Amino acid sequence: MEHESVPLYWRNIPAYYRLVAKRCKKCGEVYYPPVVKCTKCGSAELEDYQLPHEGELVEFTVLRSVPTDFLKQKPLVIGLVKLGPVKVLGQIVDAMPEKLKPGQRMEVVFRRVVVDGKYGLVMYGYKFRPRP
Amino acid sequence: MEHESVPLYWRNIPAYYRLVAKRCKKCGEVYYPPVVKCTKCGSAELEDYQLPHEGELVEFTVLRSVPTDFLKQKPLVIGLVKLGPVKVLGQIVDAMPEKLKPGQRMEVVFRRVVVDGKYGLVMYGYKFRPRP
Amino acid sequence: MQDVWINGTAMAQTGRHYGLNADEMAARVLEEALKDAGYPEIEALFVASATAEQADKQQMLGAYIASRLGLDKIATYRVENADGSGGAALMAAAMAVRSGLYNCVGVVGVDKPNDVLSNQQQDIYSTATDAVYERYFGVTPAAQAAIMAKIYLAKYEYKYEDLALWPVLMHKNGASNPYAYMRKQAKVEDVLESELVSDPLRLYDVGPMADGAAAVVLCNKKGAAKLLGMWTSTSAIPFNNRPDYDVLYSAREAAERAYRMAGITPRDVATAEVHDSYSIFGVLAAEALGLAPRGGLLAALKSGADLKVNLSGGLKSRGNVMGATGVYQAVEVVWQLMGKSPFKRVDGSIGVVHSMGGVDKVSTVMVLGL
Amino acid sequence: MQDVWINGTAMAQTGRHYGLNADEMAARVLEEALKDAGYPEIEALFVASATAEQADKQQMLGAYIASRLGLDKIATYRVENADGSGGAALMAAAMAVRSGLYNCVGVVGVDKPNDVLSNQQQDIYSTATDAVYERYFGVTPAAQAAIMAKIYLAKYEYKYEDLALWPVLMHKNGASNPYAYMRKQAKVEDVLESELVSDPLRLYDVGPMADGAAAVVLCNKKGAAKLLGMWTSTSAIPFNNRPDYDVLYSAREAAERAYRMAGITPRDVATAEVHDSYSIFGVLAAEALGLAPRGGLLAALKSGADLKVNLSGGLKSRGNVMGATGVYQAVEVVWQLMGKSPFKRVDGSIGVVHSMGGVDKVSTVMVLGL
Ligand SMILES: [Zn+2]
Ligand SMILES: [Zn+2]
Repeated sequence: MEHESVPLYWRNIPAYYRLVAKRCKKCGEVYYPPVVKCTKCGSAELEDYQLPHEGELVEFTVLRSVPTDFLKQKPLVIGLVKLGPVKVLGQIVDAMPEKLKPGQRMEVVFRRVVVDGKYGLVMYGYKFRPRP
Repeated sequence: MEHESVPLYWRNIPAYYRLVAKRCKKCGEVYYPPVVKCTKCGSAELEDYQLPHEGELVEFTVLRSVPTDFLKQKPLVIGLVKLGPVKVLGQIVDAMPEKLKPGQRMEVVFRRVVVDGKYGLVMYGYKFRPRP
Repeated sequence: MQDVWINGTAMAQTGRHYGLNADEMAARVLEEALKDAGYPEIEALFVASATAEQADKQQMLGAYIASRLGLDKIATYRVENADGSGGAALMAAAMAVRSGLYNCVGVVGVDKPNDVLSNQQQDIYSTATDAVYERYFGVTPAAQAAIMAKIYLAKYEYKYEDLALWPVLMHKNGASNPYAYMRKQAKVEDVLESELVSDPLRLYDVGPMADGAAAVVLCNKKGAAKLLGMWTSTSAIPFNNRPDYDVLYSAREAAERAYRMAGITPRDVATAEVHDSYSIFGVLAAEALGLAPRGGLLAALKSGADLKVNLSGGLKSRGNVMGATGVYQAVEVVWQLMGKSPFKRVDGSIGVVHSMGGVDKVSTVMVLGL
Repeated sequence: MQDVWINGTAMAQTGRHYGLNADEMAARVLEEALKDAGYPEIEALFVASATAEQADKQQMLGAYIASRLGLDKIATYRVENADGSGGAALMAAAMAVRSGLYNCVGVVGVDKPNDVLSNQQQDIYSTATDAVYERYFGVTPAAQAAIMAKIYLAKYEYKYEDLALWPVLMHKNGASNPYAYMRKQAKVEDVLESELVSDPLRLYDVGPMADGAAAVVLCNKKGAAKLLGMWTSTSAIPFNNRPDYDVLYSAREAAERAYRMAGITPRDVATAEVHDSYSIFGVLAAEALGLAPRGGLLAALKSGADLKVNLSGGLKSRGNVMGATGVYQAVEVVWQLMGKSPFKRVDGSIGVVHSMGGVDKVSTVMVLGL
């Protein structure tokens, strides 16, 4: 797969680099991915909300059949991590899968996600690792 | 655009290399692109039909804004050529566009159409040129 | 059989929206249309998009738009007929309401062609042509439009300068549409001096691709405008074997059927928005809709006739918002009929939308009335 | 409101069809379904395809299928909800007939995933996930299915060996379906020894992608089977924020609504075809359809219950024909109800189809009766 869209990457950098979610100013509900309107109370007043960088592993899997861009990184450990009010799905790094277990403490790190073969664009984003 | 599908190219080689159309065995109607069923008489009995390799230019244009795979060949001369019972749309080569005119005699030649950048696959097909 | 009404409308300014994901852009506009309709409960969402899959690598876009608005449990469907997706989605949505299954549904058209480079836009646009017999050889819709333009101009003995009147009119119309992409007037000389894209067509003959999103809410209860007639028709004839190149078969058939359903004639049409992805298609579409006799539209323009066609500026000036185009057209026609600011009220109560996918492959025509 | 009947059905053997273009493959099967229906005049064609754009670089596929059969002037619409496109197209088509606009319409599902390499298939399949928040990071439907499987197995205290009973049943069912891709029986050991795809899921838990095309003709006049109920529902909850991972919300809601419309309960269901792109989804879908209590399907399998689910072999054995899947399922259910050779007649007159796009994003459930 070509990651052809530079604008698509660029506009999502706040989420990818800083894990910025949205919080409803009225009822406090937090959304990640962000919403256009609070789905709980209907308010359109949403503010940026910085997700915590530490949390707890909910569940994970070791993915061995990966898309083209990830062939060199195979296998990928994909984990669901609870970060404050929401859960986030992403890659787990610096971990031996056989030692991971639900409930353990995790932290957010920033890493290279993919290198676009055609334009040489290096794209970054959050990943998770076990807290030392 | 990646010409990713090798099977798609491969299965259309009879058309691309030999300009094979379909003819209804019952009413004689010729189809290019081929049909699954004669749209004139409804018969499903269709046979391969070799289009003639000489014909007449109906109309043409010089296309200057081209898809990615054709950037190096820009501009493309795209022409509509009457070949026996049907017309065929394709590239015109070996011609000065300012000297082309509707009604002139054309002939079919076989040329490289596109080189797939990713797999280095060279794909061929018919093109047209003015008959000397 | 239920009547279908347009209860809410909204559109975003067309252009370059580098800061918004496609689902967010669509969700914002849909939210506006829902607000305009008084927040009825919608039970389904029909999404028109021509580039979501190829430019944004997103399938099933409706589900993600629903997520951004928390529209849980509703039905979502993406409808794709290339740049005619908007008309197709409107048709599918209108039939859904007529079927009695849903009381209210949303239709949102969204495309972000500027998420990719301009050559990649050509790549994607070319996927509307036959992948095996046309696109493979480098054929694009522009090349096909150019050949049709050459044949049309020769057959009816027009000069290219006559065709140039179309983009001039479009720029004039679009100059007063704040939602349009190209909001400046143009002169015939500007057109003649613009670069050749595929002769005889020049840059001014081509609707520039623009990001955009537009939405309508269709219900079985009275709203701003009523859907009086609608039809979709495909021309199954391959481009290379068309008997005629100076007519849009799909548009002509769809218009005839939609007019018959609405019980109107072309004389009743107070405003029409047609799919002029290339100026020649604007001319041929207007003729197919009966707004001028065959071969006669450029003569009408030359004689200074006051044509109420593409008051929005059309694809040339409003922008070619790809699959969103048909939904924009529906919103524009409703606003023109209502005289909703910033649009001036047209002199009449019936408007027509023509949405087309590819080069005369599939057209949808809708007749809207106050 | 018109009743909707299935007047004609056809399907192609699934597998690798390297010799046929997608439009040709679809046209051949559609022609068979039209023949089966006695060649009624169809006024519209709804095309379900998930890979036409990305694998074959073809938009507006319906127009090209119409060309291959000379179906000039009909309406064509492509409907895309990723691998749930089949159900979505059937819904849109059924609503079109119910609307009274058309008397008869065709629905054809076609996909040729084998037109691209297996890694590219993963690329395309991943476009059903959220492009920005999931696919970007390498997340695939398989990874999400795996996480759901882990949670389900842990919550209901099953072992992986219990889940392995699903693919064993699918291979048993598919062995007698000549249209299936994988027509051999499998033992639990085969499943346990197959390679890990995304733990706990192994190769046998994954429906292999196959080329395929299937078609039905829907009319407002009596035919082989009647559409008794239908509903489409989207789960707007992002995967990462699901309250529960052991339920398919979209399937549960669609089933409840479709059953209510048909006036049936799960007990009335003589046969069901569900979207088991991964074995865990087969389990969860069967539970969502009420064929077993929540968390109880594997217990039923273990106790040797005679479940009439995926008698075709499901996506595991018939193959994952992507957007064509829902149309295959409809044909299979009709043939099972009729006892049309080579399918054995089931003991009852009501069957259910569950078509799903992505990981519990959009489900369509249809209830069919003789
Ligand atoms: Zn709130
Ligand atoms: Zn014949």
